[in-house]
Amino acid sequence: MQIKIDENGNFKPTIVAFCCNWCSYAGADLAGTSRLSYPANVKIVRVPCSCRVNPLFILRAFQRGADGVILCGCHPGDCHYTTGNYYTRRRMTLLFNMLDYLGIERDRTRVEWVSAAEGAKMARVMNEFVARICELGENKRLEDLRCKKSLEE
Amino acid sequence: MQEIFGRIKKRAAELFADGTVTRMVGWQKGESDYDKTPAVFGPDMKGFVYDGFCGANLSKYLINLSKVEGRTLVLLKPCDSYSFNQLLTEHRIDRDKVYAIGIDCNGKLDINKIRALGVKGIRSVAEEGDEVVLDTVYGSKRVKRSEVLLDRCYCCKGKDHVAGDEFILAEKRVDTTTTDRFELVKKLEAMTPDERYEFWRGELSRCIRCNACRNVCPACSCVKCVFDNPALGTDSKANSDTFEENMFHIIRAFHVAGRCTDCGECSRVCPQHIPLHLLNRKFIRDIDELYGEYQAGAEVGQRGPLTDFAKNDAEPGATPDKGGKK
Amino acid sequence: MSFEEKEMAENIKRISGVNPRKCMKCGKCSGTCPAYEEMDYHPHEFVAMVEKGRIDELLASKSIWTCLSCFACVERCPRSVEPAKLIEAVRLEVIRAQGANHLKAVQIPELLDEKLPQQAIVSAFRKYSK
Amino acid sequence: MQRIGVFVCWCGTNIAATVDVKAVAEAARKEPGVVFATDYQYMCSEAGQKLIRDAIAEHKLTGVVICSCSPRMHEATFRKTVEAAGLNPYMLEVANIREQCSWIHKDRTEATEKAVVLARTAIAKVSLNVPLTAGESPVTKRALVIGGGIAGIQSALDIADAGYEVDIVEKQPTIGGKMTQIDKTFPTLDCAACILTPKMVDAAQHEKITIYSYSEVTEVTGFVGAFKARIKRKARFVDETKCTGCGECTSKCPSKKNKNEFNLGLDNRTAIYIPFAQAVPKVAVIDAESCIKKKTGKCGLCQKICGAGAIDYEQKDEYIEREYGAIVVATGYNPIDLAKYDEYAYSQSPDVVTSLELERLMNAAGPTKGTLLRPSDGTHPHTIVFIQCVGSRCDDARGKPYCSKICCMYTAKHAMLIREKYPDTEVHVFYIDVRTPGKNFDEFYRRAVEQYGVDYIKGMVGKVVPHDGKLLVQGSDLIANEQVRIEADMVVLAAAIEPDKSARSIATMLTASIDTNDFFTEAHPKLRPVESPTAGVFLSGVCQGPKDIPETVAQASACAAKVIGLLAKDKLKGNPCVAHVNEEMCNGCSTCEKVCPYGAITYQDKEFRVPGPKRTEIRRVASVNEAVCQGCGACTVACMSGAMDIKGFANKQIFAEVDAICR
Amino acid sequence: MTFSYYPGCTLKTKAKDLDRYARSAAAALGVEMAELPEWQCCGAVYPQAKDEIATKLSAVRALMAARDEGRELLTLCSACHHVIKRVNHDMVSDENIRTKVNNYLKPEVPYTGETKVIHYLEMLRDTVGFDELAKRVTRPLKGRRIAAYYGCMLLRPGNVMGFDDPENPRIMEDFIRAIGAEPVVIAYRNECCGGYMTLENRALAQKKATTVVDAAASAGADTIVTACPLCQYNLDVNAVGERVPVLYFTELLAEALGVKEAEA
Repeated sequence: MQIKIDENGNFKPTIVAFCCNWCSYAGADLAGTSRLSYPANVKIVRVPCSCRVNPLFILRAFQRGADGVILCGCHPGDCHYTTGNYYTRRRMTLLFNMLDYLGIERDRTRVEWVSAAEGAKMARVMNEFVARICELGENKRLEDLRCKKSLEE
Repeated sequence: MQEIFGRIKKRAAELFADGTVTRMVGWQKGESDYDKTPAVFGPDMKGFVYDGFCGANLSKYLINLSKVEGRTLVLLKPCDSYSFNQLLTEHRIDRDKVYAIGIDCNGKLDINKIRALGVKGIRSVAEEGDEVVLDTVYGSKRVKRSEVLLDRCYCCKGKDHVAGDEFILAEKRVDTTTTDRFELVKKLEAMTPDERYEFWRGELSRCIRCNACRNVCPACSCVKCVFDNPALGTDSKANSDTFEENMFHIIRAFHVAGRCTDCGECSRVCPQHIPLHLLNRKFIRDIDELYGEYQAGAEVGQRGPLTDFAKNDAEPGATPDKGGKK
Repeated sequence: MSFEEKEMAENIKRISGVNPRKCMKCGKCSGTCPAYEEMDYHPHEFVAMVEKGRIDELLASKSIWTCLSCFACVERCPRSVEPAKLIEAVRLEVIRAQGANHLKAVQIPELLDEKLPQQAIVSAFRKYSK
Repeated sequence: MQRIGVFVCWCGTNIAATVDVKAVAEAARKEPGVVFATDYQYMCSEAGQKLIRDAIAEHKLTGVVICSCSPRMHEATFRKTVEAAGLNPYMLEVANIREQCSWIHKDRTEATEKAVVLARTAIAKVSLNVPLTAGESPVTKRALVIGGGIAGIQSALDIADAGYEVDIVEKQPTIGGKMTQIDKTFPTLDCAACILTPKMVDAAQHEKITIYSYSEVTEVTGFVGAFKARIKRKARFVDETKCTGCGECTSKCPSKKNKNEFNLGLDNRTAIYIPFAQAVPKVAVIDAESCIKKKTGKCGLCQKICGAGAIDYEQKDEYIEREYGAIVVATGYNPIDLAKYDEYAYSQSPDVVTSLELERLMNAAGPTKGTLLRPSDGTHPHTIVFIQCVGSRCDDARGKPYCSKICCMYTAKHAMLIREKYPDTEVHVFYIDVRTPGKNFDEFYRRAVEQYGVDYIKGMVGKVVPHDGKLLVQGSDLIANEQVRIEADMVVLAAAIEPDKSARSIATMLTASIDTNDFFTEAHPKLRPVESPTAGVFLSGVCQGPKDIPETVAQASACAAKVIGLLAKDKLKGNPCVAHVNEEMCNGCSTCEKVCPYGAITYQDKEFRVPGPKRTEIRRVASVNEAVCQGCGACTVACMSGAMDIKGFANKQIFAEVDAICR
Repeated sequence: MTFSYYPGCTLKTKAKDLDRYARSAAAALGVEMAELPEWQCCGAVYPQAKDEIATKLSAVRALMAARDEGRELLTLCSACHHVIKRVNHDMVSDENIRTKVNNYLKPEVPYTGETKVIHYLEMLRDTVGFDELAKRVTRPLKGRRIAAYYGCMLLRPGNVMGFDDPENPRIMEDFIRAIGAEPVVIAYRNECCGGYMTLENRALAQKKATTVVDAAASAGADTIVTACPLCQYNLDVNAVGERVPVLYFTELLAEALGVKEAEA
C-alpha cells in the first residue's frame, strides 16, 4: 500500500483514470500540450474505448487502495467505435448506483465525456475530482463493508 | 396440492410411456419433509414429490441435461418459466431436447418463517388447504400458509407461465402477492449513505463465501466463473482479503443485471440469510426506471438492457429520484 | 500604480465580477454608449485603466455619474466583459466612502417638478448615494 | 520471465527539467523483470533509437518500455525501432511522462514520483505482453470525396490524375461550392469563375472521376481500405442522362417567384432551374416545393417543352452503395446566421448585407448585373460601411471564439473594388485588427488604404439604426478616441464562417472527431494536418479550419497526396489489438454479438473435452473475425465469464496496470 | 388565470394611469391581478455589484411572497420588472447571493428563485395571446400610427431578461397591431432615453429624449407608447422640439377594449 499522507500531514489520494485512446487520452495529452496542470495523484490507464472498462477494473482499483476512479470517454454520439460509450454509459450508471446503494460515497466514481479538443475540460475535471476525493478522505468503505468486527474494535 | 401432484405424476408417466421423454427433472425428499431437493428421475419416478417445499428452480439443470441423449421433462412453476426463457435466449438450453410442463404453484413455504413462529422439534409437515400442519415432538401445530411463504412469493410475478409445452393448473389459482417487490429497495434508497452502509455491512459481513448463491442462480451458469479463473487473474477464494466478498457480490449482481428474472433463489439458499435479492432488485429497479420496464425472460430472444442503449440515456450519476427518470 | 490603487483595482474587479483581461480592445462598448459625449473616460478606457490600476483618475472622472446604466455595452460586448458593471463598481468605491455621497437629500427639492416620477428620485439615490 | 529494458527520455528539457530522469531509470531497474534501464536526451533521435536497438541485442531484451512523450506521438516510431532489432513491435509499451507528467506538474519531486509510477505501470503491462502479428487487408482503389467545392474538386483531380478512381458527392445540384458565388479573388483580383469553372469542367470530363451531384452520403461502414458508403441520390425530377442543359424549361416555368439560392435570395428563380450558367453538371433540377405540377398535379409545361424528354415528375430518391479505400472530407463552410447580432440591423434593413451577398451584388452574373445598387431601392450607394469580426472572436456565449481568417482580406478587396469602380463612394471599414499574413496580402491591404483611399477606422460599430432610408452607424474610433457617427447607404457585415451543418453528422458517420466548433480535428496539428485521427479519413479545405482559397487548394493537394499514398498500397497492415475468445470459457450466450458494432462475432458448434465418462461435448462458442474487429472491447465487458479479451489490452494487463498504480 | 401583482411606487403616485388601465383591461380579459400585500419599493435600480445584498432584499420579499401564494409574479413598470427579474436570476444562479439573502431573511422555506416573473406585455403575449386580444378588441384604434418605445430595462441584458430579441424586438409592435393600430418602427426605440439622468444631468436626459421623439415624429407616428414611467416622463416632459404624445401602453389597451371611460 502507498503511504497516503505527505510530509505536511495532508491526505494524498490515489486516483486511477481510465481514458479512451481516441478522445480522452488525446484530451489529456492536449491538457499537457497546453500546460494545464492537474494533480499528480491522477494516473491514466489507456484503453481503446471507454467500453473496454470492466467494472472489475474499477473494483480492483478500489481493492488495491485507489481512493477514486474516473472514467473518460468520447462524448456520446462521437465514439470512435460508434456505439461503445453508449454501453459504457449504461454500465457505469448502474454500477455507480449500486455502489451508492451499498453506501459507498457516490463521488468516488465519475464518468466524464472529454473530447480530444477538450484539454481544458480534462484539467478542470481532474482538479475537481481530486479536490472532491481529498474532501472524502481515504476510501475505507469498500474494504470495510465486510469486516464489521475490525472496525468496531 | 395433492391433486396437482397426482395429475403431474399421471401425465409424466404417459410421457415416459409414449417415449416423448427419457428422463424427468423434479424434486425429491431430502433429509426431512421440509427439505425437498432437485433430482433427475427415470420412468419409475421413484421418490418424486411436489409440494409446498419444492421451491427450487429447475431450469438451470437443463443446461447439462439438454446436452445428453434423449429428451428431458421439466416441471416449471410460473416464476421458473422466466429463467427457462432467459436460458433459451442465451442459447444455453436446446429447446428441442426439453419437454416443459408448466405446473401450478400456490406459493412456496419457508421453513425459517415457520421456525420463527416458535415451532420447534418438527417431525413432519403436511399441507391442508390454507394451513400447514406440523407434527412436532411437542405435539401438533397448525399455521396459516399465507404467513409462512417465501419472501419472493409475497411479490409473485403472477401465476401465468411464459413458457411450456403444456400446463397442469389448479382450478382455483391462489394469488399470494401482498407487497411491492421494490419496497425494501426503496426503503434502502431513502436511507442516508451511512445507514445503507451500516445495513449492508451488517449483511455482507456474514458471508462465508460458500458460493450457494452462485450455484443455484439460473443466470450464474458460466462454463467457468470469472472468480474461478486463474487465467484472468480474477480468481479468488473466500477470505483472501476483506474486499473479495464485496467484489464478488457486486460483480455477481452486475453480471446478472438485465438477465436476472428475480426468481429469488439466491436469498432462499443463502445459509446466512443475506438478502442477496435486494442487490439484484436494485439493478432491476434502476433499469426499469432509467431504461423502461424490462422483465428478463418474458420472451425468448429479447435484447437485454445492458446490450442495448438509447441516444438520450441518462448520464452516470442519474438516479430515478434525481431526475434521471425518462 | 500606487499600493492603494492596486488594492482598489482588485476590489473593483471582485465586486463587479469583471475580468478586464477578457477585453480584446475592440471599442464596441464605447461605440455603442449613448452617454459617450458626456464622459471624460469612456467605457473601453475603464476596462483598460482598471487593468492598469489607474484608479485615482477613474474615481475623479465624471463618467461614473453620467453612465446611464442602459446596459447597451453589457448586451453588445463580444467578449462578455460587461463594462457597465465595472463603472458601477468604481462609483461604489466613491460613494461607499464616508461622506462621499454624490446626491444629498437637501438638493432634491430644487430639482423636483410636478410630473417627476418617484422612480427618478429613488433611482438617483440608489445610484449616487449610500 | 521477460527481460525488460527501460529507456527514459529527457526530451531535451521538456521532461528532464521537471522529472529526475536518472531517478526514474534507477527506480525502474528495481522492478521485477527489468534487466536494463537508462536515460538519454532524445530517445526518438537516430542516436536514441540506436541505443535502444543496441541494448535489445546486448541484454537480450524481450520487452521494452520507453518513458517519453505520449504514445500518440511516437509509439509507431518506437515500434519500428524494436522491430528493427528483431523484437515483435508489440513487445513495447510507452509511459507518457511528458504530456501527462512533466508538462502538467511543476514540483520536481512530485513529477518524478509520478513518472516512476507511470514507468512501473508500463513495466507491469509489458511483462504480460505477447507478440502480436497484424493481419493484412486489401485496399479498394477508389476514393470518396464528400463535398464538391474547390477543396473537393482539387483533391479529386489530383487523386484521379494519379490514376485512381474518385467519386465526388455534392449535395447541391452543381459542384463548385462557395467559390462559384465569389466575384473576384484576393490578392490578385482575378475573376473567381475564370479560375474555378475550368477545374469544374476538368472534373466532369476526367475519366476517373464520377460526380454524384444533388446527392448525400447517408451511411459509412467499414474501415481504412475497405469503406462502404451508401449514397442518396436525391430526385431532381430531371433525367440527368437526357437533359442537355438548354434551359428552355426554365424560360417557360410559370412558378417564378422562388428565392434564388445562388444569389442568396437577392433575386428569384423558376421552380425548374439550372443554378447558374456554368453549373456542372449542367442539368436542370425541379424544386418540388415550388413546382406547380408537384404541388397541384396541374401544369406540366416543362415536360411539354423539353425536346429531350428529360422531365420525370415521378422520379424517386435512389440509393447506391459503393466501396472505397479512402474518404476525403471537404464539406466546407457557411456564413453564420446573423439573427443574434441585430444591433447591426441585418434583419431590419435590406441594405445591411453580408459580404457574400455583396459578392453577388458586384458580380456580373448577379441580381444587379454587376452594378452595385442598394437592395432596398435600387439606388447607387454613396457611403458604405464595412463592419469586421461579426460573430468572430467572441467569447463562447456570444459567438465563435475563432478568427474567421478570410474577412480582412475580402473586405480590403471589396473596399478596393468599390472605390475603383465608383470613386464617388465613401468607404469606411471598422476593424479590430487587420490580419494579413500571406503572400502579397499586407501590400494589398496597404494599397486599399493608400491608393484607393479606403477609410480604415480602428474600433467596432456599436449600433446600426435604420432611419429615413439611411443607416445611422455609430461606432468607436479608438485612435482618435471619439465616437463616430456615419450616415451610410449600405452596411456590409463580415459574418463569421462556420463549418457546414452536415459536418457533425458526417463526423459521426465516419467516427472522425470534430472540435467544439464542429471543425474536423486533424491527427496532429503540425505533423499530420490533413489526416483525421480515424485511419483512411482525410481533410480538405475549410472543414478543418478557416482558410482562404490558396490555402484550401494547397491543403486539398496535400490531402490528395496522402490519399494516393494509401491507395498505392495493395495491402494494409491491420490493428492486431483485436478481440479473441477463450473457447474453453465461452458460454455461447450471444451477449457479445449484440454489442459488437462491426458484426465481427459469429458462433459455431465445437466439440470439447470434458471430465467424466462422456469425454466430449458439443458447445456453441463465439469466434471473432479479426479482419473486421476494430478492438473496441465492448464484447469483453459484455462477456460474463471473461472468455472474451482484447489482445494488447488484455484483462490481465489492465489489472496489472491498475495494481501498479495503486501499489 | 390569477397573477400575484407587484405595482411599484410610481404606479401608486405619478403613474396611476399605467396601473389603473392595466387593471381594467386585465379584468376585461379575464386575468386577475392580485396585488401583493405589503410590498416594498424594488429600489428602481438593479444593483450590479456582487457584494450588494441588502439592496436586493425587497425584490426577494416580493418574489417569495408570490412563491408562497403559488403564483407567477406580474409586473408592469419596466424598472420594477428589470430589478425583480434580475434579482430572481441572481437567486437562481449566484450561490453566494442566494445563501446570504436566505441567511438574512431566514424564510421558513429558503428562496431559490422558483417564482416566474412575468411582465404585463408578456402576459398579453403568452397567456392571453395577441390573436385572442385582437378578437377581444371592441374599439380598434383604426388609423392610428403608433410608435413603440422599449427603452433599456425590458430588453437588456437579453440573456437574463429573455423578454424579446434585445436588438430587434417585436412584442410592442405586435401589441399595437392587436389593438387595431399601425405600428411605426422607429429608430432608437431600444436605445436609452436618458431618464435616469433627470436629476443629475437634465441636459443629457433632454438630448437623449429629443432624439427619440424626433425619430418618432419624422417617421410619422401620432403617438409613442411605453411601459416605463420614467421614460414616459422623460419623453413627454424633457424632449424639446417636435411633440408627439407619449402614453402608457395600458391606456391604449383599455381604450381598445372599451373599458377606458368606465374607469375614468
